[in-house]
Amino acid sequence: MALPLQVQAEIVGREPAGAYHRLVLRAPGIAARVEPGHFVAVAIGGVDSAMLLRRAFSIHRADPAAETIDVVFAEAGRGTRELARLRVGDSVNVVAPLGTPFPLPGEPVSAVMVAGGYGSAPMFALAERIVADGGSVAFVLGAATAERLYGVDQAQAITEDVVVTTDDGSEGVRGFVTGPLPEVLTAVEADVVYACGPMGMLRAVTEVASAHDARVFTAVEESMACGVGVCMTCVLPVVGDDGVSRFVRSCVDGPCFDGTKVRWDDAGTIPADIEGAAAMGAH
Amino acid sequence: MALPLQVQAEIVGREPAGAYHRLVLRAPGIAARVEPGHFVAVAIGGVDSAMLLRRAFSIHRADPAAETIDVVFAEAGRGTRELARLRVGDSVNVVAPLGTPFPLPGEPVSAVMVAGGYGSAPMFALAERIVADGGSVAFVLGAATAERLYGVDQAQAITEDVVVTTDDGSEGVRGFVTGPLPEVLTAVEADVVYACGPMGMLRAVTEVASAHDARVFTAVEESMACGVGVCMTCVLPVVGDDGVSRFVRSCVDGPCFDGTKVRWDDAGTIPADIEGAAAMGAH
Amino acid sequence: MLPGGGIDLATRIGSTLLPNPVTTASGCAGYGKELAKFFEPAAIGAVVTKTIMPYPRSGRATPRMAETPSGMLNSIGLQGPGIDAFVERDLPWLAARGGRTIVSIAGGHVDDFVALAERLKGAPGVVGIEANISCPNVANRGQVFACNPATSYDVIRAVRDVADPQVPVLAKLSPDVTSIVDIARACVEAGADGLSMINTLLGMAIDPDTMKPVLAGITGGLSGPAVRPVAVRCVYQVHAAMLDGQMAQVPIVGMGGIRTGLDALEFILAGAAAVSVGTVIFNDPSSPVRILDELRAALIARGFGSLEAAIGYAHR
Amino acid sequence: MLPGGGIDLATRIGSTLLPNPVTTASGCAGYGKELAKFFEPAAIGAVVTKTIMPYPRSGRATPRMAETPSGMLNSIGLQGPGIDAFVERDLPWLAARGGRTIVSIAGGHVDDFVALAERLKGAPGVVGIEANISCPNVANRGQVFACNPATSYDVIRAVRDVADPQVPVLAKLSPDVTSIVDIARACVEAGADGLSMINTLLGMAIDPDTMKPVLAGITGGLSGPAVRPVAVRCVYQVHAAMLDGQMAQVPIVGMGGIRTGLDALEFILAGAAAVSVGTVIFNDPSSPVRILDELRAALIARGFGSLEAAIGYAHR
Ligand SMILES: Cc1cc2nc3c(=O)[nH]c(=O)nc-3n(C[C@H](O)[C@H](O)[C@H](O)COP(=O)(O)OP(=O)(O)OC[C@H]3O[C@@H](n4cnc5c(N)ncnc54)[C@H](O)[C@@H]3O)c2cc1C
Ligand SMILES: Cc1cc2nc3c(=O)[nH]c(=O)nc-3n(C[C@H](O)[C@H](O)[C@H](O)COP(=O)(O)OP(=O)(O)OC[C@H]3O[C@@H](n4cnc5c(N)ncnc54)[C@H](O)[C@@H]3O)c2cc1C
Ligand SMILES: Cc1cc2nc3c(=O)[nH]c(=O)nc-3n(C[C@H](O)[C@H](O)[C@H](O)COP(=O)(O)O)c2cc1C
Ligand SMILES: Cc1cc2nc3c(=O)[nH]c(=O)nc-3n(C[C@H](O)[C@H](O)[C@H](O)COP(=O)(O)O)c2cc1C
Ligand code: FES
Ligand code: FES
Repeated sequence: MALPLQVQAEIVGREPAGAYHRLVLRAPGIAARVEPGHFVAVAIGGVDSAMLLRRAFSIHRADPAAETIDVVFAEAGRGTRELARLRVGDSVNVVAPLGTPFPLPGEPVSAVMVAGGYGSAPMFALAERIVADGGSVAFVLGAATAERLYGVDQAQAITEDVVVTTDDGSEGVRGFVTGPLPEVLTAVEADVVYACGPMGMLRAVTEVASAHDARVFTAVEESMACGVGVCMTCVLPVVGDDGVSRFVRSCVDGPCFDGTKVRWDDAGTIPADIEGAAAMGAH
Repeated sequence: MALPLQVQAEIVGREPAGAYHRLVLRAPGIAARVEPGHFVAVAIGGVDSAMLLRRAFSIHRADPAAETIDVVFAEAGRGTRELARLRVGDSVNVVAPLGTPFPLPGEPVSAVMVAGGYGSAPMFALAERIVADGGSVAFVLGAATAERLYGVDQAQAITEDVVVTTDDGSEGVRGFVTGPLPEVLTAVEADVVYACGPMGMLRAVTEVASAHDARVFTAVEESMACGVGVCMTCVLPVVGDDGVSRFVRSCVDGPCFDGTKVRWDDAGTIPADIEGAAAMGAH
Repeated sequence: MLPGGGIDLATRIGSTLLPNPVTTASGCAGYGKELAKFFEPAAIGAVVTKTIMPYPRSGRATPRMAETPSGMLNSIGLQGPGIDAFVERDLPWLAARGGRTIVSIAGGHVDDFVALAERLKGAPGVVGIEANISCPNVANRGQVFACNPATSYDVIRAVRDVADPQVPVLAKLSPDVTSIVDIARACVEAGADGLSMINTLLGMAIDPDTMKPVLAGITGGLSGPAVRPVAVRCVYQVHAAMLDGQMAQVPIVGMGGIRTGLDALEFILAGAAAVSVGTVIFNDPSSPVRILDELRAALIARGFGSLEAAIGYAHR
Repeated sequence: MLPGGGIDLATRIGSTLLPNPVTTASGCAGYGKELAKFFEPAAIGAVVTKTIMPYPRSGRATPRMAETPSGMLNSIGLQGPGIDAFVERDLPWLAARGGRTIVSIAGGHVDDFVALAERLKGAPGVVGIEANISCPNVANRGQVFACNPATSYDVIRAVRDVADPQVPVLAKLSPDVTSIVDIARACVEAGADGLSMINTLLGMAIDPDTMKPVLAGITGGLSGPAVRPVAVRCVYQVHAAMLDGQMAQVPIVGMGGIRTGLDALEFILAGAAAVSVGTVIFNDPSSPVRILDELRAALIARGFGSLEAAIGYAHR
């Protein structure tokens, strides 16, 4: 795992991106360490801020030459509302790179990138790496509405195989990404699927990919208090290599997990067979 | 008392002023209500701010035509640090005008304006009113250092009688305002003294003015939680017209008080003869 | 504000029906007059007055307050004019303005509470009495009444016995106890028509410059959004105990850091039938009516047909 | 950081001498390893580990946290690998890195605490045991041990009896009690070499969208700067009781919302001999060393010749 740095980052770029905001941050030392799937934890305000917890965002792009990283984010609540107010020249405290990134195939593969909304953010850099390694990629990008899609143009710059879905049909195929996905997997003879988006989508994509005998890696989005592995708020039930299920931290052991190891249906419960469940009975 | 308004004010001007900041706020409806000695209560941040309490500032100038008021403030702590970060175009929530302003003589008088540091802020508008009413004014402006003086130029534009003191002698007479004050009072045959500054200064000015048989009005600076008279945090022991001493609210009954009625030495204690002191014994 | 209102916000505390559930918290709205510059007292459910005692009280020395992260400390020491001046001067003003008044009372002895409740009989505009039992009990080495089920019971029983039967009596509880359910139960058994919670948490701050306590009173009461999670928990626990049959069900007036209509909703979902806005008034003097408007809109947006339908919804 | 340090920051807890007073709060620093990416564990006074129990524990279901104004709620439910894995895997890592470890332990029965203290005998790098008595007592309908002087006494006495005599035992107290002085006294009488306070306050939040409690565990622990005034008050009260002769004088480890060196100083002036940084680590993972530097500078600026001279200064 790459050693994270904590730095004061200057905002050097800011632009709207459909329903989202894109922020470019000059964060010395960080970009060179970033792999696709890493995230950055951004502090909201300074020492007098009422919002203590950092917000996590996938790193969209990292440019080691310019010492910049960028993120694409939705105004979802109080913290992101504050971030959306920042202007070029302001600075924010960031910790990055964090988390376990997507595993790179290391050999030429046929990969399908599936993403919902801003979930596509880490996918373009990943796709470029796969192509650079001699592989090929296809994209299935979905969102609720056309303006909630992100990066269709970036996908199209990488490959011709880009399928778009929207829940309301305002762009591309009406429906979920899992609609066209089986056909795409078959068409490109996919070896591996990379997915990022809401939990329900990741679960469904994992099923479809498994049915097609493709490997599947999913980037999850769990509420995180610390982002660095010390608080245990971000856990998911995951099956270990030893077959034992444990609550593992999505901030350090994830956010990128083998989708087939995550017990999607059991998230938010204490499965009876999870390690240490027995000890919970007492109190 | 003027009815206060609560409005979202836009910052239309911002400039450094020696050791202070001057902010010009467009606050519709407020300027026309302002009398010299009124203050404005400024909220720090919005609904997610960790700083709940408004900060009080004397209104320096009010321009009904432009619908602006302005304040001069020192970066003294967390809240004023935030205020100092605001830029033109930002907005802040303000409540004003608040408090009991300085009583205007209503007839031509010889007045001496005594102020420490930014305490001079309300004095220029007051002096102009006195001069407009046919009276005359002199100023004694003091501060710790030259850069902590405020508005010497504004005073000089109103009158030739401007005496400046600094604790370190970096400008004007070395020492406190009370050094030259007796001489000034005698020279201008003062009828009334208006003073604004730290508690110790107000106390001393009250003594000097009383010794010269001049009336004296002081604007105090007490910690205020609400600024509108509901919380009882801002009280001072003041002798009433009936001779009974009470803890009165400096936000509504002040900040401008007859200096001879304030029991300066007893601030921060419970004088035995204050109304209701007896009931405190029990618990 | 939504056209026509569109939802029944009335809420009942004993024999009093308030037109809506938003009140001001004791000590944060004076006796109503000052805030009338910002909104009509009659527009909100009720004004809960600053706690009044039998005699005039100077209150504590200054400094009486300190700002803290998302909150504040106060140690006012119940400054006030005493019940006589209050009944003659302040109450009539509010009543004339159409305001409904819940009078907060306190004393160092049970007898003080009794005398105060007596004196309020027939006073104009009084729709409730809130017994602030989070004040020191002289007979018990100054331990506050609300720290002990028995002393809480004694005060509430005595007040309920002597007060006008048409006027509901509320017990104002302190969160600084091992089990707030035990205190709540004692108060309900003593005849409380409702429970107000929470009062402030005991806290303090030390000035890093003087290196002494900031407040002249050394300790003070912590309030504001910082304490909201504690307040919501108290309301939820007591409402749960009522649903469990551990005590009779009476309305709860919830408070502690309410800043927005959604904060007020949180208390109502937890089990409060009404809410009080306290410290946030200092930040936003017109907040009680803003919060009422926001709460109304939030209830409508969630499909509730009435306030009542939302009370305690989080327990379902 | 000031040249040469220039001040003696050492602080003593029982037979342990820590080089400086800044520690990590239990549950906010894991077992030390993760934070080593941000600072050297040996640079601070000690690492207080996440509370460890006899057996592996899954912890509660998610969601386990909610952000609140200037604070947060957590309901982790003491997830952990159990004492064996901890002693074999985690402790040696910290010891090898030169870190001093205070091991936080908890159980549902007094026997659990005893077994844990036994197991820690001779374990590497352990400079203290913190008994987290703010956890539910199975024998007493799940009421937490720290809510009751007698059950607090029982745990601390049993741990003190069995633990390595060279290793100080700290009692970690809950603020959710009517009188923290009573609990503190019971712990000191039971042989506690120090007191850690405070643990989190019981709180909760309700999601305005789902209209249900945010936390899967319904209630959770409130921490962060929001609770600092309560924490400072607890430390001040207990230190005052020690000065009054109401109990023997033992060192206090103060915590609750420490964000800066001046916050740490506030606890020390109130009577703490050491401090723990908890929730703020989530905001600023390198904060323990920053706070240490700021505290050192603040002590020097105020003319203190040593940390010791500042302990309890606000009482003078
Ligand atoms: C690994 C990871 C990568 C992410 N990448 C992106 C991204 O590239 N673009 C983007 O727009 N969003 C991303 N998110 C989600 C983003 O973190 C949340 O939208 C954001 O935290 C919401 O904060 P808020 O203050 O606006 O909401 P609030 O509701 O005020 O947040 C309150 C608390 O809940 C947490 N929270 C709320 N919503 C979420 C959520 N969906 N996921 C996790 N925590 C949440 C917040 O972090 C905060 O601690 C990512 C989340 C994770 C965990
Ligand atoms: C009627 C009145 C008029 C004032 N006029 C001016 C002015 O024209 N220019 C100016 O620079 N300052 C003025 N002050 C002082 C100004 O309010 C304080 O400097 C400011 O509140 C400090 O806030 P802070 O957040 O920077 O300090 P912090 O230390 O973070 O403040 C913490 C709390 O203490 C209160 N507080 C701290 N210092 C003071 C103080 N000196 N007086 C009152 N409350 C204080 C704050 O309001 C806040 O509630 C005035 C104060 C009053 C009461
Ligand atoms: C300045 C101040 C004065 C208060 N005075 C009283 C009082 O006289 N009687 C009382 O019962 N509660 C008093 N309270 C407590 C409030 O009524 C309320 O219970 C508490 O502050 C929590 O609500 P809040 O966070 O909305 O302020 C006071 C609170 C503050 C901040
Ligand atoms: C996520 C989280 C987990 C915690 N886990 C424990 C724990 O396992 N044992 C314990 O004694 N205290 C635990 N605490 C309480 C802290 O150690 C500390 O007492 C409390 O949070 C107050 O300090 P703070 O405000 O600096 O966080 C935990 C706190 C948090 C926020
Ligand atoms: S967010 Fe703290 S352990 Fe993952
Ligand atoms: S500041 Fe609240 S009464 Fe004066």
